[in-house]
Amino acid sequence: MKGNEAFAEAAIRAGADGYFGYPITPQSEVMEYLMAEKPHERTGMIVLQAESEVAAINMVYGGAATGKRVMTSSSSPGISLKQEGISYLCGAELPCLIMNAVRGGPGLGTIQPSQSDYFQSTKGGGHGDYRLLVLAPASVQEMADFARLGFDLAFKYRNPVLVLSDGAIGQMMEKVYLDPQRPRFTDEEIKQNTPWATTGKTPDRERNIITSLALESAKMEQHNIALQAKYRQMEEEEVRYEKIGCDDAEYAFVAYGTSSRICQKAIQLAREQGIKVGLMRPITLFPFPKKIIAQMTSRVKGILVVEMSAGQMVEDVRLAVEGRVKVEHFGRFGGIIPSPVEVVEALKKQIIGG
Amino acid sequence: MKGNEAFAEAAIRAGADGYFGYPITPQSEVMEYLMAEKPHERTGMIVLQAESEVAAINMVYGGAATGKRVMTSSSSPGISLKQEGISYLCGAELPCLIMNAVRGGPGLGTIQPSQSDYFQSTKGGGHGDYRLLVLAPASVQEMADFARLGFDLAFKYRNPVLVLSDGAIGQMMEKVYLDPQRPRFTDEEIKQNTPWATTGKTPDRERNIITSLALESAKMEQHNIALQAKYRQMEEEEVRYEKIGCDDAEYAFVAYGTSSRICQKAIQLAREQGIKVGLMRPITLFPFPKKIIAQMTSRVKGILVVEMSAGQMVEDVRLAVEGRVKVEHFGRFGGIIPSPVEVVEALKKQIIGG
Amino acid sequence: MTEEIIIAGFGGQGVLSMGKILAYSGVMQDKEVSWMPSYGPEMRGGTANVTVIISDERISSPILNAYDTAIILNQQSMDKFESTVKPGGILIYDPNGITRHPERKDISIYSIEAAEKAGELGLSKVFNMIVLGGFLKLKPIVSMEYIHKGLQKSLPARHHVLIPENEKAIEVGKELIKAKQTLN
Amino acid sequence: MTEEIIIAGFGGQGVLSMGKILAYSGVMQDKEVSWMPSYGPEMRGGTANVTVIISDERISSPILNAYDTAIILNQQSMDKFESTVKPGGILIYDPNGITRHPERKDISIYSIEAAEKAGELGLSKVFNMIVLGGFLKLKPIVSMEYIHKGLQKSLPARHHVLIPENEKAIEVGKELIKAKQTLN
Amino acid sequence: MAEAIVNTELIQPENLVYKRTELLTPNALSYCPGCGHGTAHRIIMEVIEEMGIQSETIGIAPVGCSVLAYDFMNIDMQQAAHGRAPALATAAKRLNPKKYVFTYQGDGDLAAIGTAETIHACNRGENIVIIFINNGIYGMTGGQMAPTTLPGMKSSTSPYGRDVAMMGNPLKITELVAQLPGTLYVTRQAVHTPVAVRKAKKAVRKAFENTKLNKGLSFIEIVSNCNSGWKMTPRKANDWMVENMFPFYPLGDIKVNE
Amino acid sequence: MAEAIVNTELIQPENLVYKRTELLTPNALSYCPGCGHGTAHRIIMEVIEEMGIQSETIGIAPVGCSVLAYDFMNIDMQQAAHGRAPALATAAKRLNPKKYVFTYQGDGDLAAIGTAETIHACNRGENIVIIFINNGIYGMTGGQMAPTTLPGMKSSTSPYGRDVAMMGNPLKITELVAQLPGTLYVTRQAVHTPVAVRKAKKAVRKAFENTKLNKGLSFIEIVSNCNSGWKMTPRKANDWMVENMFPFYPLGDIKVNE
Amino acid sequence: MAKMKGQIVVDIERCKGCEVCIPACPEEVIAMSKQVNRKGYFFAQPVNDACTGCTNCAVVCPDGAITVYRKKMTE
Amino acid sequence: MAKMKGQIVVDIERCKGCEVCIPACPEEVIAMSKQVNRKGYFFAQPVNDACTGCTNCAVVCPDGAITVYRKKMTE
Ligand SMILES: Cc1ncc(C[n+]2csc(CCOP(=O)(O)OP(=O)(O)O)c2C)c(N)n1
Ligand SMILES: Cc1ncc(C[n+]2csc(CCOP(=O)(O)OP(=O)(O)O)c2C)c(N)n1
Ligand code: SF4
Ligand code: SF4
Ligand code: SF4
Ligand code: SF4
Ligand code: SF4
Ligand code: SF4
Ligand SMILES: [Mg+2]
Ligand SMILES: [Mg+2]
Repeated sequence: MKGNEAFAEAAIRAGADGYFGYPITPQSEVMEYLMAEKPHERTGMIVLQAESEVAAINMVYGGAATGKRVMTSSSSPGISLKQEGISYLCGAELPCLIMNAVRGGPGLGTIQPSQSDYFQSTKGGGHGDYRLLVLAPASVQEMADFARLGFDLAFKYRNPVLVLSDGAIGQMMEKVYLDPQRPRFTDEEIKQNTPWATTGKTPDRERNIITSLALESAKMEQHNIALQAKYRQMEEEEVRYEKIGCDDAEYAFVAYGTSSRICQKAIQLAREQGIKVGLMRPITLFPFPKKIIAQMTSRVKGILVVEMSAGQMVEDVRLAVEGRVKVEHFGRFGGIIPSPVEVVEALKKQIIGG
Repeated sequence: MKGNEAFAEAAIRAGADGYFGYPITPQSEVMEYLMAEKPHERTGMIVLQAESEVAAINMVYGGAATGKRVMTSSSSPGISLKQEGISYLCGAELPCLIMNAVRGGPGLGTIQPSQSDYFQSTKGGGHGDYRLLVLAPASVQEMADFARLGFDLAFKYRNPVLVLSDGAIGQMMEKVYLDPQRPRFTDEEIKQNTPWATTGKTPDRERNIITSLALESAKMEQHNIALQAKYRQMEEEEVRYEKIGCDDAEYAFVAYGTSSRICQKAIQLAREQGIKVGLMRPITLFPFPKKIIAQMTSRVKGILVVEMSAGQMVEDVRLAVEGRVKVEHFGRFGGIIPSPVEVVEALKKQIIGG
Repeated sequence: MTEEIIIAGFGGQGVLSMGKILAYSGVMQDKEVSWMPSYGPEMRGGTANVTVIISDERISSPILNAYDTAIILNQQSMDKFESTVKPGGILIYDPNGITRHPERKDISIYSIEAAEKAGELGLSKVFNMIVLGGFLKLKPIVSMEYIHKGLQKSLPARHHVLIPENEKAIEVGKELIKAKQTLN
Repeated sequence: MTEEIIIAGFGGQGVLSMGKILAYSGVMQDKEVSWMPSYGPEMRGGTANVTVIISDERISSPILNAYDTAIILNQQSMDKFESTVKPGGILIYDPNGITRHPERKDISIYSIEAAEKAGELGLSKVFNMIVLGGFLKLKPIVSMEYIHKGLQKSLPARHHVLIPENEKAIEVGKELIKAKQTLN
Repeated sequence: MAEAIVNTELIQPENLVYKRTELLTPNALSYCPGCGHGTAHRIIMEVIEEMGIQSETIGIAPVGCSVLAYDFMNIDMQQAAHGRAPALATAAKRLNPKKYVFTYQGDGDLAAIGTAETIHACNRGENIVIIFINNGIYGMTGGQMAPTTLPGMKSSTSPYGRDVAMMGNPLKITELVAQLPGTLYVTRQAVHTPVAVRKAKKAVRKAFENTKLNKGLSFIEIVSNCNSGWKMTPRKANDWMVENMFPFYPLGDIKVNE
Repeated sequence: MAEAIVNTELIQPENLVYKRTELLTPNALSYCPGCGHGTAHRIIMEVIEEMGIQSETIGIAPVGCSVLAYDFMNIDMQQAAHGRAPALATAAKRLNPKKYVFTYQGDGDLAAIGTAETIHACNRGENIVIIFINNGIYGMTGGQMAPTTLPGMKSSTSPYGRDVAMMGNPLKITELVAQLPGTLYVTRQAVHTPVAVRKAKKAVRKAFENTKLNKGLSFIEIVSNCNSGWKMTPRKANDWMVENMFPFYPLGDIKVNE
Repeated sequence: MAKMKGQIVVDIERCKGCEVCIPACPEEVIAMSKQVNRKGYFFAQPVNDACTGCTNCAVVCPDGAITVYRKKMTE
Repeated sequence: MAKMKGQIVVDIERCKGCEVCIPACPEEVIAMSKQVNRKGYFFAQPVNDACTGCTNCAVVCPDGAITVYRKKMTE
């Protein structure tokens, strides 16, 4: 199963209620898979091809506002178009799942895989002080797992969750274990779990309002303080990462998604050459595992951040490291995936030799 | 003259060829001023109210592609909608002027002034590895000055320039000196200065193509490398900042735009209390004056970053300081402007006492 | 010289334009000025206030916590701004619509029954100029010559015929203002 | 056991599906697999290639610099991938359309005239399976039983009638493959 | 002007013939005096009350003067991004097929930035109600030109009047959506006189009945005033509307399918 | 099938009656065999050549199979974001009023994501030419359903055929823009037969003449095949188009103002 | 013959003095007050007893400020 | 009577073998080759001398692969 298809299938099985999307390479398989699966017959899930990405993200808003599990997916230019909608979703505190199969930018760029939307994803591509909870899958299995986990975290925090994938993971096939079907929310469950949802004002409660507007600054500030508290809670509770070969490591790669897979192979190659290097793979990009990375600086002599970008996550690594050890960035970009050999060479040149 | 009006008038005088915008508070005065001024009669400048922000930014693209001096302005939600277009402009290397009168977000938020679009502006709200050259005015005078400077830098680098203003600066009136009218580019000048522009393929040259597409990753990477080199050149040549009272300072504020004005008053208040504090005001947010801030750490004991946000520029300050002195953030947000007294209190509590 | 003023009242009372005329007059007299409205989200109704600073030096913050003079035209603004007048400063208010009068002892307090007078004289449109007159009586920081220029600058050309009426209102205001409490 | 394979040729030659069947077969045999296409920007035409890894262990990088086996079906791919075969590895190619034959001495080289044979036998549609057969002859990493299951899994149900034809093609390929140079 | 004359005898519960619906919250409307938004709100809420569907209704209002509709309409409501209400409504309705979903949009919202969402929701024939308040101007943001601003009409971005050659023609989007097979009922109404209000209310009722019967999309334009934006007193604004807006935007049903 | 038969005597410069225009670059077109995009490109370039306006023309092609139009059309060209070509064209033309500006857009581009830009450029009556290639599908991205996909037609996102109840009706955007006062000339053409090509070329010529005479906006739909997306041979695709697309999208002029 | 007698009650604080109800009344019952309400608006009030309770004024009032009572009077 | 004699020249490498030109030819002049070109396409070729130089084939060829020559023949 391709990563994109695994994501789609897992979403159905996670009890998704609705998917709203617009075609764009390299993730059109998500909607294509869903349409072919007739989830409307399988589970009652709605799948709709919207007239644009802007419409799609606002459909997500309208659906999420009724307490449903809704999702969309796109690739870089389409995700840029969704930035206003994403900011609204965060402002109105609506749970939803968004997948970005990142391709090389800027502009129309190339459809080849890239990691150059890290800043957009983690610091807020839209306006205002908001954060997405960002999950970075590195395998087809994680594409599937993070569909379900994404929904669950989205509802836990009433916040959009972004699965930051790329063309490589989306197009790749690997063995994947899929969770069994989970039922969609019942109307009763929605009333229970999401009492804020606009499901129709019944006599037993006040009307529900979904909005991100606060005319008075004082209220808006209070709202922002509450949002910030939520993001701090995520930083406490949701940091996820994987460490590979770090126990005896003198050097470390920090890489996520596709790059982290390359780094795994690079570790093998480097160790064959007697270089003790490990890998720290952030799984959540926000919240970023900054404490773990800070701790690593007591052991490793240098860190190479490998990204398919001109250097974005490296800033978060540097913020965590605060100058205690050398942190360098190695990147290929514009749709090029670095090879394991290149990565080892970069480690030698930029960190060990440098 | 209001800041927004000064910006509009200065743009006419800087020889702007076209303005394309869509109303949104707190910057609708820009278009209103332009429409009232009939620049079409004054200089031949075109002013068009577009059907949306998305259309407006793409009009800017179409106009800039013909070598003209074109501009748009909006406020936070509208700027979010423009992110795809901005990424395209950067990818296609088109010069243009964009003004964001930031308001409190996320979502619809509030129309009150804010500085919570710093990340979006400086790290790229759209997709891909690109940078805007970001100018942060702190006075009505600078609103005027940066219209002209913005155009000039945009053409120097073939890159969009963002003027990151806010409602306060836009609505405020101050004395302002306006440069005299500069003529618009002639067709001849356009051929000369912007030989890449799509002005009609004449027999003496190959056809000109404006695009951000590169189907092959290798070409896309080359394009990205060239873009990165341009951004490095900006970092060499365009860093702008202002230092106030830093010579004898034991502490420093770092603040831009409206916050920097508050900090100026706070310096007076603090010095009345015997606290030697100075202000470092970044004028260019990208390129960020990181070297200057790094140098300051040899003298000051602590830095308070004052922003009307939950803490965004503070990351760039920390990246510059690399843990050498204490860096803290003080912010009010959601449309609230901190008062000078609050800022002094924060300095005492978070930096001096802390 | 630096004079830091807050003018606050209802949206319709001409608060912003009063500030604007003052600011323009300052510019005409070659001073540094700053005019900073706190613009509300609603187009109409609600309260409005504007900070005007007129100075011989470059102005630092256009937004302040404390003012030399507060000009207050409704109760909400009284509640909000009475406490922000610097000790020794001035508070001017129109008692019309005020239910709780100012109580501070460390500032000078003046009242100006401008609304009433404006009604009497058929000068409702320039109510705000009456208030401005009262202020200028106490703080003649800009001369009438420059006020005239300021009016010319801030009023659209088609309203220039109204300048004499505005000036008359200012004179009325100068007469009308009454000390409630002064500090010497 | 880990087998790292690149399959490369024209878009229309069934390169991706050959890899897919191999990968699915691996999954059926309970191996770890990875199938990673280098998808081109153009829908049709152009070259296509896919990296297939079949292993007993968890697979690290799905993208590689060097391969145990390269299966090459056009000249462009020969130019690009000949050098990426690991020393001691295998290169299989269909000489049809190849103008410059492989030159390396440190690898085993096999040719398989699949295009020609496919034309002869009217098996053009399963040309790629002939090539796969050749590979499986040399590297029987998955058994025919699991290839059958892999075909079932990767072909849409309406094409299941074609499975025997596919299997036949694989058998043809096993016969057809010829060593050009082997390392012992 | 005399003093108020009140016959207190008549003021008895049994004589009550008209009072403000309970489905409007007690909050004072934030609209300018005389603004049609208030009347439009009221008739919608009256219909919902009369149909007894408060607990089944989801309202969606985007940015515009009516952004605060949720402060006034006592039903569950979503605030939408500028122009996107039909997208929200599409999802809300499809995911909750038994609910009544309506949007309440201004002319800037529906016919400028939201053009694509409007056209496509109508074209898909979503089973929703779209209420479109056409006041020929961007009320909320201070009176800028709207797609529906009349030729020659002044606004803050057409200070010398809408110049059709430069700024384009007013867009009759209602006529456009009536062309689409997805729309069932398309009508243009007003709320400036008692007769108009009663007709408009009937149209709203019909629209919600269409939802009930699963018939499809109803689109109700209400030509309204924006006395602040037009810089007129409310009564003058209504007169001006009758004289200038109605000839260009004639009232009445445009499409009535069954 | 016999061998080629060539009368070399005839092959003389003086006998030349048709050759590929020089305004197409020598690059091989990236389109699938038999795709109408190539023919559409050619007739546009022939018109520009015949009118002698190469140095006065700016072409704009957004994303879609024709995103690489700039590789083939030997004129100055801008590549636009998906759906936004009319916005680019508006600015390019207004800022360069003496130039000829045209857009070349697919149905997904023009009638889905670009709906608002299309409607509003048409409504403003920009003095430009819009060429609209309607192949009923998203060709470039692999054959997804387009706004113009026919009822029952299969695509990768309507694998069981377009279900109008779920996915909405095909959108006849050309008929819609013809309603707008801003459009001058609106026509629907095809390029599958010699007769059709010659007619289509006349329409293109007329459109560019309209620009020349400052008359206003011309909108030319070309109903075309996407044999790859439709999963047919090119000849079958053309037959299918005649049988299925033309009844729904009838060829001919829709609006001809003067 | 039965005659309708009506009476309106204006919610003074809700009234914004827009005067839209005045031309709506066929019986010329409504005029504006001389005083203002707490928000500073002149407000509508019934100034004679000609009201028939037709509800016209109430249905056009944007602010829903008018309540109408009506009784059939037998002469 | 004057008769038109025509001759087409197909740019073999440009031809993609779409066959669209075949039904366009009123004289049934064109058929596909048995060989493929460098891109693997069968290509169009004139297979008789019935061509009248009407240019039909050329105007429908999406790839502009056909050049047409024509001469008036006097019988
Ligand atoms: C993306 C975006 N652009 C612009 C705005 C500013 N804005 C708010 S409402 C509005 C238009 C209001 O006009 P209309 O829809 O006609 O409603 P009205 O106020 O006239 O009832 C605009 C432009 C916004 N909030 N968001
Ligand atoms: C913002 C954005 N969304 C989606 C895409 C992906 N995309 C590229 S072209 C296209 C549609 C192509 O269809 P059409 O316009 O009909 O042109 P065709 O290829 O059929 O000629 C899409 C969805 C994109 N490039 N940008
Ligand atoms: S601005 Fe216009 S639309 Fe808005 S409330 Fe006032 S009158 Fe109504
Ligand atoms: S995919 Fe369709 S539209 Fe695109 S080139 Fe091929 S046939 Fe033409
Ligand atoms: S109810 Fe009828 S008669 Fe009575 S005041 Fe109102 S409009 Fe006039
Ligand atoms: S219509 Fe309503 S708000 Fe207006 S004056 Fe009459 S009662 Fe007052
Ligand atoms: S020119 Fe006419 S007759 Fe000759 S081959 Fe072409 S179509 Fe046939
Ligand atoms: S139409 Fe052109 S490309 Fe197609 S077969 Fe004929 S010559 Fe070749
Ligand atoms: Mg409006
Ligand atoms: Mg298409």
